[in-house]
Formats: sequence, C-alpha cells, structure tokens
Amino acid sequence: MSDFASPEEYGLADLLCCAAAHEVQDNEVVFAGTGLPMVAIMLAQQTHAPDLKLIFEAGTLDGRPLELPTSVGDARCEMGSSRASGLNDAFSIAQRGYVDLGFLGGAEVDLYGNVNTTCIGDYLDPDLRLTGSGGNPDINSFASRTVFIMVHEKRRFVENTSYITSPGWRVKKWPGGEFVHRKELYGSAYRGGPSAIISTMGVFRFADEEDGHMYLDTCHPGVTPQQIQEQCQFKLDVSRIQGETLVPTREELHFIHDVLDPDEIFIPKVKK
Amino acid sequence: MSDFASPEEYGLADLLCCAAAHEVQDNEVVFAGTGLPMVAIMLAQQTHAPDLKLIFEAGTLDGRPLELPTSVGDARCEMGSSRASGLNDAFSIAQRGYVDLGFLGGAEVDLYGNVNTTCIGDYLDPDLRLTGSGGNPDINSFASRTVFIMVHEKRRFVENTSYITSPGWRVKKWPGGEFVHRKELYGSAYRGGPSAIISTMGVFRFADEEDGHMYLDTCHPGVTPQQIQEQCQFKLDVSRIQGETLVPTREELHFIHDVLDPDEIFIPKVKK
Amino acid sequence: MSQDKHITIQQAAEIIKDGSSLTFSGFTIWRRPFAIVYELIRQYRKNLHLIEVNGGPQTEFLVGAGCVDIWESCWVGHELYGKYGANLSRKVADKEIIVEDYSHAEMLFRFVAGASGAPYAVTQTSLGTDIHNPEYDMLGKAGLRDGKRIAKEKYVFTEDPFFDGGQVVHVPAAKVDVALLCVQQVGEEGTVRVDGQFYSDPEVARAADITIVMAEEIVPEEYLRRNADQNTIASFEVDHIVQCPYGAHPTGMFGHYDVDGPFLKDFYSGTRTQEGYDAFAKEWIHGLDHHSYLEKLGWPRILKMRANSALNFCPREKKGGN
Amino acid sequence: MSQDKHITIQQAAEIIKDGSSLTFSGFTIWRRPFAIVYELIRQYRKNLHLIEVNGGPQTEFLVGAGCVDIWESCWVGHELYGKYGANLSRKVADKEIIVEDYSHAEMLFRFVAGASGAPYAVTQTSLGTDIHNPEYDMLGKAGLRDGKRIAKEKYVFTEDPFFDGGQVVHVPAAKVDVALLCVQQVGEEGTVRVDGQFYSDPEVARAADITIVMAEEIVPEEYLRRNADQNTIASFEVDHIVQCPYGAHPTGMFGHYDVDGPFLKDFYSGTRTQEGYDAFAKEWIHGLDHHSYLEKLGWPRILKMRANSALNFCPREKKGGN
Repeated sequence: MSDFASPEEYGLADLLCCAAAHEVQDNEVVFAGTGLPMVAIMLAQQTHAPDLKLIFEAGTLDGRPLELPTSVGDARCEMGSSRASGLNDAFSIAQRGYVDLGFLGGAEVDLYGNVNTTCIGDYLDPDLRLTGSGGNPDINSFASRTVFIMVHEKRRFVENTSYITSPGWRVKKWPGGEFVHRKELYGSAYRGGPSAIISTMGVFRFADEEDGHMYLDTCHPGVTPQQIQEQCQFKLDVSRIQGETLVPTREELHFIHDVLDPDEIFIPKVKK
Repeated sequence: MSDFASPEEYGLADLLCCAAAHEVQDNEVVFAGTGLPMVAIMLAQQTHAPDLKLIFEAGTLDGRPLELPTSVGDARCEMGSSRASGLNDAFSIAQRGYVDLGFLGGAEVDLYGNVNTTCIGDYLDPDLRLTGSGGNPDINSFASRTVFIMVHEKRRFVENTSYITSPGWRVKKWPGGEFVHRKELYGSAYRGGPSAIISTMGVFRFADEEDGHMYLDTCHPGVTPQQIQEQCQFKLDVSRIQGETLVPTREELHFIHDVLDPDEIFIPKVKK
Repeated sequence: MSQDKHITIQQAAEIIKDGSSLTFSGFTIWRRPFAIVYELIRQYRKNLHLIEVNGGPQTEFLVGAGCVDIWESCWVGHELYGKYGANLSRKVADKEIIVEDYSHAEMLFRFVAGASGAPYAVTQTSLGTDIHNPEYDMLGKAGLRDGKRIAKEKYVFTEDPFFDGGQVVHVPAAKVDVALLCVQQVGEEGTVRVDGQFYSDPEVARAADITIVMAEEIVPEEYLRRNADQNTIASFEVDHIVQCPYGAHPTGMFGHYDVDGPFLKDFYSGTRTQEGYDAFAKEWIHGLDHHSYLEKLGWPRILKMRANSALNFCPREKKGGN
Repeated sequence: MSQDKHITIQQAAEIIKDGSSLTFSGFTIWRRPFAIVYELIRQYRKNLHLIEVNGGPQTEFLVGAGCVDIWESCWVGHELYGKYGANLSRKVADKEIIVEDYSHAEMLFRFVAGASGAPYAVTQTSLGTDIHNPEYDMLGKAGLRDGKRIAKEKYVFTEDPFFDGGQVVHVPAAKVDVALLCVQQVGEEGTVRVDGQFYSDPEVARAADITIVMAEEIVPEEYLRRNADQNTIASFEVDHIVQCPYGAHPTGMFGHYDVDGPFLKDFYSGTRTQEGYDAFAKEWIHGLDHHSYLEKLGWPRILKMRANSALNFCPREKKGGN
C-alpha cells in the first residue's frame, strides 16, 4: 500500500492535502471549512475513514457531496447528507461536544497556537482588515482537536499575533488580558485545542496539554529544521522532530485529481 | 344579524364558547389550549375573525384544522397550517411577543387573576396534586391578553390560591414573596395580563392596568350578581356591571354543532 | 456504512439502568415510545429520574409501576381521556416521589440549552409565580443538587444588563442519560424523519447522552438522504434504532394511527388506586411482549384507529355511519 | 385571506429608511437579496447599521456604495472568488465605518436570542480571544450603546452557577429593524419554504421587526400548506412579499442557479479602490432595474448557471466539454 509518489508526481498542495487527511480518524465527526480542508476530508472519506461524519458550518450534517463545494453554504453540500438545516444546528452540535476534529486556516499564529484572521497591525488602526473570525474561534473552542493549514512565512509565525481571533493553548483572561491556560477559562466546556499546524514547510504539533507550546514534528521533503526556524519569529522546539512528512501515495493523488477536484478548484495538478 | 337563540336552544357550554369567541379580534395571533377554547377560536375564525392566526403550543403555526383536534399535539392540528414544527417555535414566538391572545383554564383564581393548576392544599403536603402548569404560565407571561374559562365555585374563586401557577396582575416577588405589580418584574417583556375570566356564572374583567383587580362585567342569563358574590371568597367589585352576557346566535350554534364539534367532543348538544 | 445500530425492544430497555435519567419524544398523548416503556416495566426498572418537557401516559405507566423516584416536568395527564395523572398524584400524596415543577417553556428552554451545550437558558417566563418559590425547590430539599447531572440551583434570578429589560431567570440545561424516541421513519444509519409536528424531539435527542429511536419502519438510509432538508435528526445523534410498528400505542402517531382514547380512559379510571394499577399491569403489560400485546388488542381495534393517508389522522365516524 | 402582502422591489427598498438596522437571509455567497440591495444603492440609502450572522457580497456592495455606517458581524468576503472584503477593508482603514466583531457562533446565538425574545444568549465560545477584549468595544467607544436597539454592553462575563462549568459569556440579543430574505418560494400569505440549507433565515426573520421576503416565485398559499412540515417560516412572521426571479444574482440559489463566480471575481478585483467601486456601480447598478440588469447579463451567462433539477446545483463543465 505504500505506493508513494515520486517528487515530480505531486505538488505542495497535494502534500498538504494528504497530511491533513492523515489527521482524520475513522468515525470521527469532522467540521470542515472551505477550500483545501474540504478536499482533505473527502480524501480521508475515500481512503482510511469511510465513516467520518462531515459537518458544514452553514448547516449540513453528515454530508457526502458528489461534487466539491466551493463554500460551506454551497448547494453541493446538501447531496447525500443526513440533514440539511442551518447554523443553529451546526453550532449547537459543536458546542454540545459532538465535534472531534475541525480544520481551520489563519493569517498569523503564535507559539501557543493562537490564530489571527481579523487584521494585521493595531486593531484600532489596522494596516489591513482581513475577513474577520468566521467560525474559526467557535470550532476551535468546541472541537476536541483542530488542525490549521497555513502558508509558512516569518510574518505569519509570530511572537504575538496582531489579534487573537481563535484560541490556542494559552489565551487571554479578560478584563486584564493576562495569558492563562485555556482550561482555566473553558471549564467543563474544555475538550482540547489546536493539535497540529500543517504549514507549507512542515507539520507542527503541541506539547502536552499542560504546556501547550508548538514543536516541529516533521519537515516537508527538502526542507530543513533550520530553514523552518528562520521562518519563525519565536524560538521553535525542534527537539522532537520525527523526520519527514509522509508524501502522497499514488492512490491519494488519483482520488484528489481524478475524483475529488478534477477541475483544480483548490488543488492544481502538477505540470509533468 | 342579532338572531339570538332562545333559552331552550343553547346550553351553558354554548354560552361560554360564544363568550370566548367574542374575545377574539380579527387578525390576532391566538394561542389555543385543548378543549372548549379550541372550539371558541375556530368559531371566531368561522364568524367575525376569519384572519386570526391560530397557534398550538405543540408546534403548529397558523393552523386551520378540518376536524376538531382533541389536544394541541393532535395529528389534526397540522392540516392547512402554515408551518408544523415544535415547541421551540411556539414558545419562541410567544416570548418574542407575537401573541395577542391566549385562552387558558384553571382550578383556582384569586382577585388579581393569579391562577392555580398545580395542587390543592399545601404544595409540600397537598390534598390533591393536579396536572401541573403546562404552558399556562408561559402563555400568560407573554400574551398581550389572556382569557380564562373556569367552573364557578366558591372553592375556586379564592382569597389565596394554594399555589400561583400562572401570573395575574399582582404577583410574588422572590425571594421574599411579597406581592408586586407584574410590570415590576417583567420589565420590557411586560405586554399585558389576564383580560377576562369567563366562568360558568358570568364574565369578569380586570380594572385598569395599575390596579388590576377583578370585577364583574356581565352575568350569564338567570344569574344575579349576588349569587356570584356568594360563590367568591373575596369581595367582588360589582360596580361596573354591564348587564347580561350575550347569548349565542343561531348562526353560532350552527357552526358549533354542525361544523366544528358535531361529535360533541367538547360541547354537548342541548336535548330539545 | 457505520456500525450496525439495530437493537431489539428488550435490548433498548436494558440500556436504561436503574437510577438513569430518562426522557421521551412526543407530546402528551402523541408519539410516546410505549413498546420500550412497557418493557422497562416488565424488567422492573427502578429509581428512574424522568426529565420531560411534558408528561403523559408514559409517565403515568412508569410512575404507577414504581419505576420512578424523581419526576421533573410541568404537566401530566391524558388530555381528553383523563384529566390528570392519578398515579403521580397518589405517589405525591404518599410522598413516594419527588416532583420538581418548572413551566412548560422553562422545560423546553432547558432542553434547548442542553441540546446546544449551553449550561443554562435565559427566559422571562413565569416570573412572580410559585414555580420560582425558593421553598419549593424539591431536589434541593432532598439534598440531590450535586452540580453534576442535577444542577446546583433550581434557577437563578438576575437583571437584564443589556436592555434594562427587567427580571430574568436562568434555568439549568437539561442533562439526561437516555432519550427514547418514537417516530415514523429512521434510516439504517440513524437519520430520523418525523412527519407532522416534531414537538421537542430534536432537542431531546441532542440533550441526551444516549439516543434510542424506535420507528414504525426502518428505511434505507439513502432514501432519506435524497431529501436531506426534510429530515429531523442527524445520523450521528442517534445511537440505537429499533423497528416497532404500533410501538406508540396507546398514544398516536401522525400519519399512521390515532390515540386509543378508550384504552387511556380505561387506564385513567382503573388506576387511581395501586391495586387498580397492578391489575391493569397484570392484564396489559406483564407476561406479554409487543406482538402478543397487539394480538390482545386485536385487528378491529387497531384498524379503527388507522390514519387516512390524505389526512394523516383517522377521521371520526359520523353519527349513524360506520 | 389576510391583507395583501405583495410589494415591488422599489417599495421593498423604500421600507428601509436611512439609519435603519438591516439583516439578510443566506450564507456568504448564497441566497442574498441582491435585487433589493441594488435598489437600496440606487436610492442612495445612508447610515445603515448592518447586523449580519455573516457578511458577503451584499455587505461589500452596500459598504462600497457608502450606505453603511456600522457593520456588526464576524466575516466578510466572496469565498473562492475574493478572499476578503476589500471595500470594508478600505473603509476601516479610512475610519469611515464602525466594525463590531463577534464570532460566528456568537452572532448566530445573538439572533437565536432575538428570535426567541430572550434579552441575551449564553455561550462558552471564543473565550480568551480578542473578540472579548474590552478595548475593542467599538460601539461603546463611539458612545452608541444606548440600551435601546444597541445593547448597553458588548458582552458580559459570568460563571456557570449550575454545574461549575467555567467562564460563560452573555451576548446581547440581535435587535434589527428589517430582515431582507431571498428564498425559493413564498406563499401569498407569507409562508416560506426554503429548499436545501436554511442557514439562519428562520432566526433572522423572527428577530427583525419587519420581514420582507423576496422569492423566485410566489406560489398559492394552499400549495405550501398541504405539507406544513416542509415549510420554514410561518405566514405571520412575514410582512411583505416580492416575486423576483434571479433576485439573488450574483449569489446562488439552491435548486435554481449557482453563484456567478466570474461576476464576483470582477467585483472583487475591480473595487479595491473607491474609483473602481464607483465605475462598477455605474456599469452594473445605477440606471438599471432588475429586468435591464438581467438583459445586460444575457441569456448565455444565466443559462450557464442554471441548476440541474436532480442535483439542485449546476454541474461543472468537464474539461473538453462545452
């Protein structure tokens, strides 16, 4: 089964997509955002996790889309789903604790997995206003595990995010804003937190629950830990590195390009 | 149109049903309980209030049943309704302030329209446990007006109810339990309160909003104010009496017995 | 395909342990999961804690059988067929049961909160009534408010800080071990489609830790998924499924059969005493299973209640007709 | 039959006064009431306060036109067709607009509270984030928290007194003057049937004081009432109805047409500057009405988006296909 593709057969988006798919376990309830995560979850559904339950935030529960949706509100989401309803269902289910895994994105991330999707620069006088939170903090508050997929740049792996949109392992306690472990705030609603970041350079995980700092788990093929450290503003823990990120198998590439995203909506084909 | 029936043509239940129907104004949103109120509302719908919107607590909105339901959860409720859903819809709509009028019943009532449907005797050691509140307090809390239909007995028109199930004009402020005007508690959710009691002896209304005590509005044919006072534990205000309760018209009797309740489920026919 | 969710009526009842908290689908005398309720009685389940948006015959049957220690709800009776819950009433008088009273909307909002994972709900209903009388906190008086399954407080008052809207009451989320549902259709993977009013079934299913769905029919999952916007409860919210035609009898099922009024009337008038209840149970519950129960009811009685497919209820016989 | 609820697109826009608060049906780039949104821009509506569960192209069109003073929501963009809201972003940088940020679930729960008449909602989402940073209460800083339509507080923290569950946040109910909905079907008396996901449409309709429903088709009320359990919003919750086929364009409509991606891409890339926006509006909004807008789009473009009735969406052209 380890029919791994050779380097010229896959691109970076394929690698990220497969790494994301590997985070999914069978039978899990998975909350998907728009874009690459959708393809990753549908890939997991086609391969090792046929019984995962896919929830789209806009209100489809246990969906099995025929054609790749371009957003979670897409008409394509409804096909084959157990229930098509609305956001109150989706967020109530999430807050109730049904969600095992959520996939999210971000513009900036810090050492504790706090993520920003709101603005760059001072919130009160921003250099750039971004989309805003969307459901990022909600899924991250309620899911047992969340995985972020991000572009890796030094301006994105930062000492302090411009704004904490989505809660990591150490978050701000208001009104003072001092950092505390998320357990201290969430109480019985605490179920976990960020479990991995899949960047364009490597895969990162978080140390034991109590500490919660990010460490480098695997480097993508051809990338060194030192190159990654150079693209982080904070000191990165590289002591636990496990080697290289698994490359896509030919079977996975087949599903991605022939079945799930033949039109290259989210994942371009490699020019051969 | 004042084709009033003669005394031998109608019974007490007919009289109560018509009196209740007269409380409904056209275009109102009306919340109906099981029993005689259902017939009364459907009678109003057939006569002077064709555009009233009927809500059943179990979850049918703007219903037009073909056949008389025997409870608000009845399969008969759904027919012709705008939406069949559930209690969350019904109670959210009520709390949101859509409901103009609710019809309710009770085992005991006091001078301020506080009603008991929970128990007779000390709550902690009751002589008789009754059904409990059901939606009685909820409809009474949220509707602009509520009308109670009750059997008139001295043990039911009481100085103090055994238990306040449903809030009248002067209610208990907790934790102390001292009586205050309901406005003081409900704040911006205040929309009104009990507007009439239709008993087996007469029709009662409530003095201006500020005071809120019950007064006798009309006596049913053949009943005197004195007879009614004798059947009240509290001193009844009879100063505003307007005469006799309107008797049913032949048209109303036709609708009740030939159209709405031909099987005498709630309203027996008079033996001629 | 997920793991097999099919179980039997007997297995469904066995999932509910002595001391469990339990809730039901339906509304007063409609869509109550009677086949499983009967089986609980046959299995002599004890110390149940019923938390119901509203009660009905299922409450009365379980209470009469001595299965119930705590009843937390707002109403019990048989509608037109029995004005109040005589078994509950008797056990209240005999102090054999703890009753915790909320209003109907409060119970509903408690389940809405439970279903959405919120610790409590916010409402302005029933202010000024004895429902909020601090002396009438019966679970508190009994020392049962441990803050785990049973909330530390019956309610908490506060004021609206956002709009100066007056007094507000917080009522705790309903936390329930098992929800028993009785519906028209369930798919093999658990998707539920309720026809007609769905009452508080979606909230009840989601608030419970274990959800068992008994249906008139188990249908191919794919059939239900062709029109996902007509489904009521999602597959993964349902843990176990049971097929049981007429499983709601003597309560009614929209589109399938009406309430068996005479049966409920007999129950109500016959079970005001414990001896009456025991005799009724001996005749209609113990020693039977669902099939022999249906045999005992007999075809004429069952056919008389059958719903007309155009109406979804059984039209009343007109006088002189039949 | 109730009073006549039919109005025109122009009349619908006139109901929304300068300074009104406004919300919409749909989700990001699906089922947005564009025909009325365009008309608001043509009528030069000013000082609007948008309160949205989530934003989308409708936000960007209104913000770019200068119709909006306050935007209270959680997200704006064009999904695949434009990564963020460039018009909002520009006006934020220029301090021409007040943005109040909540999380998506908070916005949803705020509408749930508004729809159920509760003064606020209880949640545990987004604890520890800057969404709850007291320095970032923008309506408070602007002195607009009058406790009438805009709550006195952005949020209030408390602790769960029932189950010791940790920190809890109360967020104020959404109170909105007008909700504009865009759906597949509405009946003559206002009953709404949404096909596919209904997003937050039921909550939005009920939270608003005035609800206007624009539909692909107005159908006989009796048709919808034959299957009341498939309807989404009750008649009396809807004040006005407008028939307007393709009224959601350039956003999509489940079962009818897909999103016009190229149109949104052009808008996104062309309106990063105010000059760009003004040119776009001059071409596609001002001087047109809904019919001439459709004429301008042209048949080929519209037919290309048409949904397949078996799928409810427009299947993508395969490479090499037409």
